[in-house]
Amino acid sequence: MEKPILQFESVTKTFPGVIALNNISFSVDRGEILGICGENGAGKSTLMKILAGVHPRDTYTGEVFYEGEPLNFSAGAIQQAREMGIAIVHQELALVQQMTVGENIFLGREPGNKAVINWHQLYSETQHILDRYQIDLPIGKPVSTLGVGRQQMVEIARALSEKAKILILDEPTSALADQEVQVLMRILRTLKEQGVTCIYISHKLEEVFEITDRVTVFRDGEVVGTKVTAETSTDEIIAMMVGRQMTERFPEAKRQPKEVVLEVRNLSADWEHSPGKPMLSDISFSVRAGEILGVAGLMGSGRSELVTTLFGECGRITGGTIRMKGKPIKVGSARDAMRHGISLIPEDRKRQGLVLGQSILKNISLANMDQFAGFGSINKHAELNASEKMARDLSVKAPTLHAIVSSLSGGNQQKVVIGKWLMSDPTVLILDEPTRGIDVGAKYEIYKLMNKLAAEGVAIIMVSSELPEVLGMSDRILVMHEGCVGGIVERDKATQEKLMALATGMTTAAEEL
Amino acid sequence: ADKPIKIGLSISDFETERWPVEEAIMKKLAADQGAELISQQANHDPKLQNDQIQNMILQGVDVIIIIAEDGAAAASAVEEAGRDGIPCIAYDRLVKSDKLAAYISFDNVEVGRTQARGVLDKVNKGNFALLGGSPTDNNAILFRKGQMEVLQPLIDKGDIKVVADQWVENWAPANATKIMENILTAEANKIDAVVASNDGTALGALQAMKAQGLAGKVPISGQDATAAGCKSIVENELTMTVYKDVRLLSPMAIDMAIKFAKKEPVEGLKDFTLEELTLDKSLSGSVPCKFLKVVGVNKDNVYEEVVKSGFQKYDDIYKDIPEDQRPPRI
Amino acid sequence: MVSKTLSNIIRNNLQTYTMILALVFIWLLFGFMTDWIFFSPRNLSNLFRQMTIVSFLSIGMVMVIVTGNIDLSVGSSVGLVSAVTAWLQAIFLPPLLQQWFPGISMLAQGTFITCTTILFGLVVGGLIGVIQGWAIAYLGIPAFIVTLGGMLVFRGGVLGITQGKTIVPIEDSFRLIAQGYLPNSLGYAVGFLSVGALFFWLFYNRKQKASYGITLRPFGVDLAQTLLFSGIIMAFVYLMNSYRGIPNPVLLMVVVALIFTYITGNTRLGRYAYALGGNAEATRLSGVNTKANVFQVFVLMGLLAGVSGIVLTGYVAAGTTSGGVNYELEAIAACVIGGTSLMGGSGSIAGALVGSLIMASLLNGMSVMNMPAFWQFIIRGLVLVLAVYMDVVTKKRRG
Amino acid sequence: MVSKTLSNIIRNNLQTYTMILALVFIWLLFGFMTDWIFFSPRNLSNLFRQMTIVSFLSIGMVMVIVTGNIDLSVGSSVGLVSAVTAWLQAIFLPPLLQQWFPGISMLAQGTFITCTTILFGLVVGGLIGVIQGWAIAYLGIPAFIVTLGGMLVFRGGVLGITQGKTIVPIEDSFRLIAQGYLPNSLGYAVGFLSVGALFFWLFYNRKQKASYGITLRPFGVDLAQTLLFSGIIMAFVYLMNSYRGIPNPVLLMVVVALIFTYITGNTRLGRYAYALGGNAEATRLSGVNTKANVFQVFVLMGLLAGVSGIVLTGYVAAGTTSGGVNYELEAIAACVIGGTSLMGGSGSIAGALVGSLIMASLLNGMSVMNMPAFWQFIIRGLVLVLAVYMDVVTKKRRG
Ligand SMILES: Nc1ncnc2c1ncn2[C@@H]1O[C@H](COP(=O)(O)OP(=O)(O)OP(=O)(O)O)[C@@H](O)[C@H]1O
Ligand SMILES: Nc1ncnc2c1ncn2[C@@H]1O[C@H](COP(=O)(O)OP(=O)(O)OP(=O)(O)O)[C@@H](O)[C@H]1O
Ligand SMILES: O[C@@H]1[C@@H](O)[C@H](O)OC[C@H]1O
Ligand SMILES: [Mg+2]
Ligand SMILES: [Mg+2]
Repeated sequence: MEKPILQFESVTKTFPGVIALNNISFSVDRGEILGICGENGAGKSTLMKILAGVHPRDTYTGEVFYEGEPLNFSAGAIQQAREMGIAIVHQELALVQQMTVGENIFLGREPGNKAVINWHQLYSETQHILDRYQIDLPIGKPVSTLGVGRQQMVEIARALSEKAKILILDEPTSALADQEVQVLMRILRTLKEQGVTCIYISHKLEEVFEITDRVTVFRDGEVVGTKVTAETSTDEIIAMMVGRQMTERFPEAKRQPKEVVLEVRNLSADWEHSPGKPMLSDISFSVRAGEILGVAGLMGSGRSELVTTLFGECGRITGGTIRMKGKPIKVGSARDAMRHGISLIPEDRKRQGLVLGQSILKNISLANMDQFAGFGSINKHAELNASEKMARDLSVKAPTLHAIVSSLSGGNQQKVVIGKWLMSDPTVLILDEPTRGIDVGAKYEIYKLMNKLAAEGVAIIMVSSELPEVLGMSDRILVMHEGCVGGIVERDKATQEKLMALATGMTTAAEEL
Repeated sequence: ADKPIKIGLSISDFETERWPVEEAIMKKLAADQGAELISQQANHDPKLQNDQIQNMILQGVDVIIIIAEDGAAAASAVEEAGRDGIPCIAYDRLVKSDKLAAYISFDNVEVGRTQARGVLDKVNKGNFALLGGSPTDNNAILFRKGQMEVLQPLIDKGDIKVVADQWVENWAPANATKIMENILTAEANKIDAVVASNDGTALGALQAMKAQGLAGKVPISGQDATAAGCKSIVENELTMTVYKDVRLLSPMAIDMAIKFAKKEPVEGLKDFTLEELTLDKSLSGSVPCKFLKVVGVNKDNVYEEVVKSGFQKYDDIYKDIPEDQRPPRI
Repeated sequence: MVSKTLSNIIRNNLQTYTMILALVFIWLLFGFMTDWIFFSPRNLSNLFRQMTIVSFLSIGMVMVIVTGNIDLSVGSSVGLVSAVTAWLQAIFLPPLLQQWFPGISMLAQGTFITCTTILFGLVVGGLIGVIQGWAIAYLGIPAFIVTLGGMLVFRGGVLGITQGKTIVPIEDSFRLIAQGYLPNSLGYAVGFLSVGALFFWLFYNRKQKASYGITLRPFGVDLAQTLLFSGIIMAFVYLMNSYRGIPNPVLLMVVVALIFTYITGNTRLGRYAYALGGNAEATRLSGVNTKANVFQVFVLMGLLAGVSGIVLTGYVAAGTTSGGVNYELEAIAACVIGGTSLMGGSGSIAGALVGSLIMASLLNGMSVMNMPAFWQFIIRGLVLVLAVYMDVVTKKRRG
Repeated sequence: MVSKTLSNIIRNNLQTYTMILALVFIWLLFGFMTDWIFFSPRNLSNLFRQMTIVSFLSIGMVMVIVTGNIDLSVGSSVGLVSAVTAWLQAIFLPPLLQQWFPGISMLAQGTFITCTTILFGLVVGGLIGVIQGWAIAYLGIPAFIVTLGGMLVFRGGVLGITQGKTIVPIEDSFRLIAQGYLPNSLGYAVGFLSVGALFFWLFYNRKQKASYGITLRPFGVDLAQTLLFSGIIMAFVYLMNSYRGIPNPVLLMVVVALIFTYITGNTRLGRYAYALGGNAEATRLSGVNTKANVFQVFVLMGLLAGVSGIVLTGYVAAGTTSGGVNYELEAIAACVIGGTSLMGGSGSIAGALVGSLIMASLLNGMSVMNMPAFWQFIIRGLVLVLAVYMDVVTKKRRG
């Protein structure tokens, strides 16, 4: 057998107060697609950052062999990793918003000589790569004009352009809708045929099973084991990840929706700064107390716009009404919305959800000062008490409530965001991509929580790009299509195919399904 | 020929109390003689001052009066004016150019001497503190030069000891207060006299002295005979100020300007070489000059020199003095 | 146990401690170079008094910077307030009073003028804050620009009001604000009251915590801390009383600092400012009226510029054209030396005060040492950079 | 088709256009208020000459701000370079030359001194950049602090060198840098050469694009653009020649601006600066040596401060103690008016020049109008805020 392209031997990496990787040993075979699964904070991204030269050689112990040679990156060796044929798509978007798609794809290795960049070559090569992998992106537009999903495609295109020997994808699909995921799967298969090795990190087990050859599972910074994909099952992987058996992906719940609380009728809105350019048109739907309304749709179909408009933070309403328990309301800001009992857990936790440099405590209480502060002064004891309870309920993993949020793993950060808006005790809770980048165990917790809230009579709107999640959790599903309602489907009549048909605007086809 | 004469007045800054006052005087004088005076202040920026002089040339002024921020830097502006045949008068501060039509001033070194003498009148031995002007102002150096001419012999004799020698950034009174507080602390109040360089900084220093009960006991000098300074003199705090009768300098400037503009001869000017004026051997050429006397003013002659001549208003100066102790109104 | 908690406290405040260490080092150096005159009660009294005017500004500046903004206009604002307050009492009010209440006693007139002037000074400061805050928060113009513009506009205002002349006289009662001292007995009373308050707080806080079921720190630690602070307070009062008593402006500064420490730590206004500086969008989405918050912070800054301007007028007993020039840079430098991050989101009032004290000590020490002007500039610049470099290094160490 | 592409171009540069519009408005106003003296070739020649010194600084400042940093020291750096260059030619070099080459001709001596001095001025500027850049990039001290410290240190240096006295005389050949004019014939030659280059570029660029298979804009659009620029160039040369010819410093400014436009648009150094300012982390993860980039940008800024200082010495024909004071604020204001974002990541050289021109026009126009000093301050402040407000509003519209 050929020697493995990559081999980890007893790799240990610690951060102050945390052992991120503990004595990790495993190997990656040439030409295979290796999946890596593990709960939030298991150490997956940390290991990949070692490979990419982000954590240099002297910051960890153990040895990593690449093509039989030990890796020996010094500080600032990111370029070196790249030259050796290691390409990586980081978990968090790493794009320069003001720069064009082309510039981002070639950032740091632009064609040209030592000093001067050859723009013509850069753009023609960009176009070439996009054409080859059939990715549709506007090469000359600033990245800031793209939605999160398409930005993620830019990241992927960047990694593809590197002609790498080994490609590492750290949760590449967390912001992608089904269609784009399929594009990515197709690309990966092509690459595999060309002999490129790939490490694929994802919390979406369906994808892992679809594409990988083997799966390595991490838990608490250690390798639990490696399985050949064809010889294992989702349940087994999940059990390895969470350390116990989990038979159900979605918790069972019997829900009895009660009266209508939120009713939207003929809502239309324009883009905030481009009056006359419609963003949403003629949207009507309602949500009942104790009900979960799923919102599905393709990337860019306007799901986030819809819910943030309800939350008063997007667009300019041009027509229609929003009623809360029958009374028409006006929402001009998040403040208004929260006063009317609407809370929104936003989709981009780093940008919209958290003050990363502050403690868990201050993040959780930020949206709920009314509960702790009268006219001016904050009752810190009450604040601490209530936040502690919330963190416990959500089982946030952290040494203390005073830990800075940026030091938490993605999943735990998401829990903090959820805790913050749960504490505001909403009548209508909107969750935009609530489980993005979250491990199965934590997802299950969040689903349970949603069920519990619904049972307590909260009306829930959940926007999600993961169809299984939408199908698994919703009572009814609203499908968005180009800023309009493509259709609203009851759960028992819904199938993946039908939702896809509605999302792509094939209404008649959908009716036949 | 009917067009009224247009005089340009370029001022270094408006933070020095003298300049806005003199601007007003000159404006009025010019108007009285049927001439128009336009003025600009350069905010302590020599480049900006040159720019402003350029802009005046453009407005068709017939003659320019310059209060230079920087005597050397303004020279190129004078030359530029010369190219357009516009005569320039250096006012108070020398512009180092032989293209000058005239330089009229008080003797700045004499100002320094007068300040030192005024203080020595009260105390002629002991610990002296020197409070220079802005370290970036050329005149401040000249004042210091004059002060030292008078003090040096006594220093050499050992009668006087200079225990502190500091400069006040921007001529700012608040800085002077702080510096004086620190000097008094460092010397445990054993200061016998203060030679300060103008009224603003002297009054700032007096705040610190007042807090130590030294105001009025320790002599301190000033300059410019400002209203605030003269008021302080009659209240027995400031010892002396140097009265430079700008009401002589200003009319002279305007008269001269108008004569230059009409191409009439100007009398009373005496040529000095630039080398004489600046003590700098590298400068050649000469400038027609006229110097005015400066007068040391203290409590004894303030009424006579400053108030009676109308330089400062009676009420401004005596407003806090009980009626019975005031000199008679004019 | 006790020692562990203490070492935790120390670690968390390392930044402030680093700067305090730097301060001690600077002081010792100056002490050594000035035959220990630097440490005489009289000089320390001067030093604290000299630092006050910029300190008011740096206190406000901390909040401004924490929200991710900056205020370049404070120097000019101080100048404007100073000019207005001088103009009011020297030129505007006296004839008015004489006209309305002919024969009013000197004392009554003085008191009335002083009070009115203080009020107006604050109003002018507040207005400056309102206008700039409104442009920044509601019109969305970057603070850098609004306040750079403000700097020019207010400087123009100063010139317009003073017409280039120094404005005097200043009322005696008004001068007391900056030049007066608390009688020794009153000083001690203030000291004892503060110590009393500290002890009350010690017990009250522990009781409160207990009632919310929060685990308490060992009593010994809390007590040690309280005793330490009490000691510092009494030593300070003693020191000041060995000269002439606590200077009025120093007392004012301490009170203002306490108020603002409370605001930053215990009110919504403060909490929101920090959150906003950390992540404005997330804060807005949490239902916080971020615009109002920025606005309020600038109004507070304006009021503090008002206080600073009033104290300046009292200090030099005149309104001058050059009042306040460059104070904005000193205030900002003080904040940054004291650990305020220019990126927003972090900073403390205590730190800013230590920063102000360092800057003031340099000026004071060098002038007591009678150092040539150009060296003073150079050393101030180098120390500023060095102080922050130390901070950068220790922060890195901590990880 | 053509019109659509044109309207696209216009939309993408709306910001710069807004400011050009503001400029035109200000000019018309001044023209009207000054009996059109403002538009005389002589005044326009003055105006462009007056703007140069700050323009060099704002060109460098764009790059500094784009990386998300700031440089508060440039004013003092200019002062220092100016003092050093004056000291060299007035005090240091002449005796040295006389000693080494006794009997050297005046002309040879002058030329040698001028060249040496220029070189040294650039070296001093560069060194300033190296030291500050190193502290910022490699020691990790915030730029605000390093350059604030630098401001004090260099100001101290100026005082130390000049001892408070102005340094003269300046060589005649050195003065030409700032005070000379290009002979009319040479001026026209420069104009025609530039137009030729524009046309060459038009065809070369289209050929290049085609060879890489990039879709070309319609020839008409490209041609129209080239013709427009050619027209502007020739009109400018004609205008300048109607007075005394193109002023040397203006030509120098144009050349420097072109070089830096090229650097910002077409070199790694430039692009990485933008990337870094937009998202430092992402740029680092892309393997860019971000520290080296920041360092280089500050070195360039230092060199430009050197150029500016040299021109200043030639301009006022002296080394003065107060040279350069406050230029940092003017340079920053020019950048921001010209659309540079203080958050980093965006800004253009062309914009900064327009910004400089607006600021210079205000100063020039108001002084030609002969406006009282305090109004000048107020109006400059208001215009600054207003200009940026216009920008904020139009940006919002575009979304
Ligand atoms: N820069 C850092 N400083 C401190 N702790 C860190 C840092 N980066 C990661 N950690 C910690 O290391 C552990 C592993 O983090 P890592 O990001 O590798 O997890 P992950 O497996 O990728 O999780 P997720 O699925 O949520 O992305 C976590 O406990 C995290 O808090
Ligand atoms: N300010 C704007 N003006 C015009 N178009 C915009 C603006 N902002 C976003 N868009 C476009 O609107 C579309 C909808 O955006 P978005 O991707 O947020 O929708 P979504 O349904 O929530 O999808 P996602 O799953 O990515 O969140 C995208 O094509 C985006 O490029
Ligand atoms: O009169 C003085 C003037 O000559 C000097 O230049 O600046 C300070 C003034 O007091
Ligand atoms: Mg991860
Ligand atoms: Mg979305």
